[in-house]
Amino acid sequence: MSETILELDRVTTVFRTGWGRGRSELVAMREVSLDVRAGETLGLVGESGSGKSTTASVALGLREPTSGAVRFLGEPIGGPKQRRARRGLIQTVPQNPHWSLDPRMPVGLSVAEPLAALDGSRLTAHAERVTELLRQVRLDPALAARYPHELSGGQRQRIAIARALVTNPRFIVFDEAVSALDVSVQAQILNLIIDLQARHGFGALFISHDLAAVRYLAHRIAVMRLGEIVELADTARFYETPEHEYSRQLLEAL
Amino acid sequence: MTAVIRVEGRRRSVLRRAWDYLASFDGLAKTAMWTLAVLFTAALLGRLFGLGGSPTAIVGPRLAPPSLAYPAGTDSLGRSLLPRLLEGVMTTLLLSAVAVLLTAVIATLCGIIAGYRGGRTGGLIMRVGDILYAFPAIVLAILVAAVVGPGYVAALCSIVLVTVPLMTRMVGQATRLVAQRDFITSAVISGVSTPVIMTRHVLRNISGTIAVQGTYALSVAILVEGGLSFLGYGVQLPGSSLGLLVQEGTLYMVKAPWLILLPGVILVLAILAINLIGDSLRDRFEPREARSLE
Amino acid sequence: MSAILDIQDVTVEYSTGGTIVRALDGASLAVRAGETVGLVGESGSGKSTLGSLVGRLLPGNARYPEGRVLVDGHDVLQLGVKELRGLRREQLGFIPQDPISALDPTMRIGRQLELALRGLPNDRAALLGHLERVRMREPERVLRLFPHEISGGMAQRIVIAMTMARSPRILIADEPTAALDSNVRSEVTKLVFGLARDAGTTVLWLSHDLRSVGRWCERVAVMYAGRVVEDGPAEQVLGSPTHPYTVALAAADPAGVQPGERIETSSVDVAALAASFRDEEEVVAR
Amino acid sequence: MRLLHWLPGRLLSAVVVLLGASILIFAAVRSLPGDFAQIVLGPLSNEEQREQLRQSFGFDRSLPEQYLLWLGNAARGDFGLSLASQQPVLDELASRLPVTALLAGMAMLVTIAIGIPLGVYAGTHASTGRGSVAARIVSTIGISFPEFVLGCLVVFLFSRFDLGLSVGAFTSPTADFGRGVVSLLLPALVLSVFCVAATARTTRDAVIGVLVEPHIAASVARGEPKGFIIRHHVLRNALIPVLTLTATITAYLLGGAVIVERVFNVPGIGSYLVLALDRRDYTVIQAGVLLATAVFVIASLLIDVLTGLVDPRVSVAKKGRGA
Repeated sequence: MSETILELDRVTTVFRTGWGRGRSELVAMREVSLDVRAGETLGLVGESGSGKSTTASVALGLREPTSGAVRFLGEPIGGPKQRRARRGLIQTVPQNPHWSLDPRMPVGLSVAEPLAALDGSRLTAHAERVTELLRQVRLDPALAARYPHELSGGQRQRIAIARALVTNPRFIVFDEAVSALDVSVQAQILNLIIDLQARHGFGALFISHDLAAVRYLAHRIAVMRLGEIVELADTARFYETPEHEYSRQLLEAL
Repeated sequence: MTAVIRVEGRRRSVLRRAWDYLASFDGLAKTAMWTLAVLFTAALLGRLFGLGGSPTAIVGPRLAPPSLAYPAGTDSLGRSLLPRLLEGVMTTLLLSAVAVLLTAVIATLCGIIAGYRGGRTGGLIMRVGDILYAFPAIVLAILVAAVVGPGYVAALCSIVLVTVPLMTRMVGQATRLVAQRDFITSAVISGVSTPVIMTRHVLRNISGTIAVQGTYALSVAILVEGGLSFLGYGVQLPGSSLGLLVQEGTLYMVKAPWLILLPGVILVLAILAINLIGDSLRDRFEPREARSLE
Repeated sequence: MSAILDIQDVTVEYSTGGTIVRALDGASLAVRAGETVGLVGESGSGKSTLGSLVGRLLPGNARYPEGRVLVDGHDVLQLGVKELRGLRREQLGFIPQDPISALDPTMRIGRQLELALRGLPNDRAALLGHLERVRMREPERVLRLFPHEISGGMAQRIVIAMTMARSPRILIADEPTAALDSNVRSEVTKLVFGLARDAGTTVLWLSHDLRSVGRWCERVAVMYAGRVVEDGPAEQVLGSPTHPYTVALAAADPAGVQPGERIETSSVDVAALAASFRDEEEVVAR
Repeated sequence: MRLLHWLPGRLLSAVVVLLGASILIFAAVRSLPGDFAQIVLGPLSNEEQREQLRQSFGFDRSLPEQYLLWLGNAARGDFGLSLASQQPVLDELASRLPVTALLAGMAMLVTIAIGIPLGVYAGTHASTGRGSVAARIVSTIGISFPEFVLGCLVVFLFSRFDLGLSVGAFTSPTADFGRGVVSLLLPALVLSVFCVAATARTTRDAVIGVLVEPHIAASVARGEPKGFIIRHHVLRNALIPVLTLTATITAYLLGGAVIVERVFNVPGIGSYLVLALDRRDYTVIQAGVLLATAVFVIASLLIDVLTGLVDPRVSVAKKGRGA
């Protein structure tokens, strides 16, 4: 069995807002446990408000959980200091193709940015590697000089994937990464992710409200509802015999 | 359209690109820019080559109406008004520009820190801004002038204190919008350091807001300088500024109306021009479509 | 039987800052009274433009160089302001994609419903009746709430109540469930089609999802690059599509793929071609 | 009331702002150059007399002590005696307050009565009419006219030509309200020009912003007539940013009053404040400036409450600001 990349161990996250009588608490994650192994994609499905976005920021080390442990490669994931130390090992492909890239920067430089952050080099020092990555995501390397608004939504999302891959990370979070795309473009991006994972062996957390996309590329599926994981199973098993009532509902809605 | 300009621009000189950029503004804004350019050039010529004569020399009869010899008439001491006007334009524009430059630097720094970092420092910055904002502009200005002592420094400090709170607030808001964007989160996850994120991503994406708010701050600056000098707390004699000239003009309003009309009109024109440029910049950076209800 | 909605060879262009973008390029569609038609297309295909065109609801920079749109025999593009308003009020109904933003954020639900029902009985009992028709839970309480206090599903029911109150002849629904959670989607869809059937309303259902449309509509029309490229009974369009774009679209849907199977993206070349040339906003410029 | 659940927090931040402003005012006034005792008693006084005066005003204590003393007294409405006139500051201010209040009130009335309709017209006709362009140019000219220039022009015109109203002849509104209003008509109009223009611009932008919102499109799609949509859906929504502006306008009116009162020789708080600064009348400056900031803080508090009633989405977190 391959190495465990990321592990969430009974993670609970509570949001507190307001004060005095107006104070309210919202449990965004309740005792969530999951793990992602090398070369594997864990799909996380849930409706809006189910807590999957919070799970994403916890898994990325952006938010500290109220209780429970988050381990990356066996070590506690820690705060901002540790984030600087393990930079390049975790990346993300965000949801909205409009805002996944800095609109004021040629996309080639956006792809180079994580590399430059590794050793403090200039953004322009990585042209060769950028060309290589653009080829890998099946884009014309000449597009590196373009700005995001000169590209289509699908192209922008490919650039975001190239950017996430440029440091050879061990773990990538895809946060609704294909949800805003048209079906025809979405299929290509899904296939691209599958191919790149086979080649690079990163572990992936693929978060989406779209069960069809998740079950197409995930090896295992976790279903989240009201902050809890109600079912976590191999994709094949999930198809055949969904155990939880809510999972069955989701499958029927397809 | 911007893309087209940029692609062509790569092969052209900086001057040429700047010219192209200015040429892309609408007619109203272009007229405004020309107005400012003419005012500034005339003032510069006055300063460098003594256009219109010396601002302090007594050259003729007192309160003479505009004529060939004295294109803008003479004042109560028999000084020609034209060179004093030119000096006033220079003082007002330069003083306001320097003050707004200071404001822009302070407000951008504070706004980005408050908007991006938030937390206690950000809260403190915003609170101090709120406190300054609670003072009516001209009251704050004369209070500062009284403490510092009337003069250029007082005018400069007042303008900065009056314009900083609002601009900080606007920069802070713009920063908060940018900070929520996915590309910032991606940069954080990639381990890009906070100062780099602030300059590389945040600053670039709020540059439009800074340009627009800076322009509006410039028009406020001229208003404040004028008001302050008018009340006697700004630029002092024998110096000259547009506000001071208007104030002088009030004394001889009936006998020599040109003394108040000329500086007054120039002051209004300058502020109007700057506001028009601000509007045009805003339309460019924050485009809005208009709808009808049919 | 003649068509209640007859779109004939329409071209729509938007002019923005000197450039002209063509959103519809000779689109034609005829719908008979009582039919349920699913209009399928991806972003930039022109389906939303076509939907809004039925009520001439396009932005002010839209031009109509060619074609006609007939609603019950009236040429929509030639109507005066008053007649057009009457047509929208009495004959047409629109359900937008994002229901919460379709409600006035500063006004309680009850009051907006009351305003929307202007000219019809709009006392409290009538309002409650309309909410019960869309199977709203706790209608009394909902009337007192503001739009930001209710869920997307509830908001969409309110919009549906407003729209169906006048029993429109034609209902244009633009991806009305896209912004909703999947467990509410089928309920809301069922509700719309149920109310439409009861009122004898013709439905034009806009969607990007070929399969879900096939489940609810008798007829499916597929749009691509500003035209209707395929049009026929649902089972025929889904079962044996003829246009290469429809074929590609059907193949690209991951929900239709068996476990372990790979989507053949080589067959999606048509869409890929389109995707590389256009953007959501830039549509099909030429 | 659930609508205003953020009010306690908002009140607290208003108090914080007011306290901060009071510290600032105190510090500023204490660092004014010149020895106040000498100013009051004249250059011929001896050191003993000056010391006595300092003691009688409590100036011999430490600064924080003085501040707390001043603040405590101010909270009870005791602002001390004017150094120049030896009269209670409160009385001096109170006798001038009605004039400035009437002036600002009249200007505010004009602002609302002209600025908002102008802005609504410009906004609803923004996509078509030429009138909108005209309204836009007029309002830009309006915000570009400093009131001291405009005021001087008005004084010039009305003193040179007989235009029905006289400038300079002031009647106190407490003595004769009607004539007081008439005598303040010109100053109020001059004061309102900037505010009318600023309100018109903000209203126009707000209306344009509301018109592109989907709920307006939904109203249009339901076939509702133009006037109906404007009355029921546009105005209410567009009012929100305009209300926020009103707080700024209040501050502007207070500041502008300083200049306008000076230009028109109106004996209000503004001209009194300038006089006090000239005379280094510490107690009056402190009280006057504190009064001005307090008016602004209270006004913006009221306006936030109003906004909260119009816009149910408002929360302190969302607005994220104090004053």
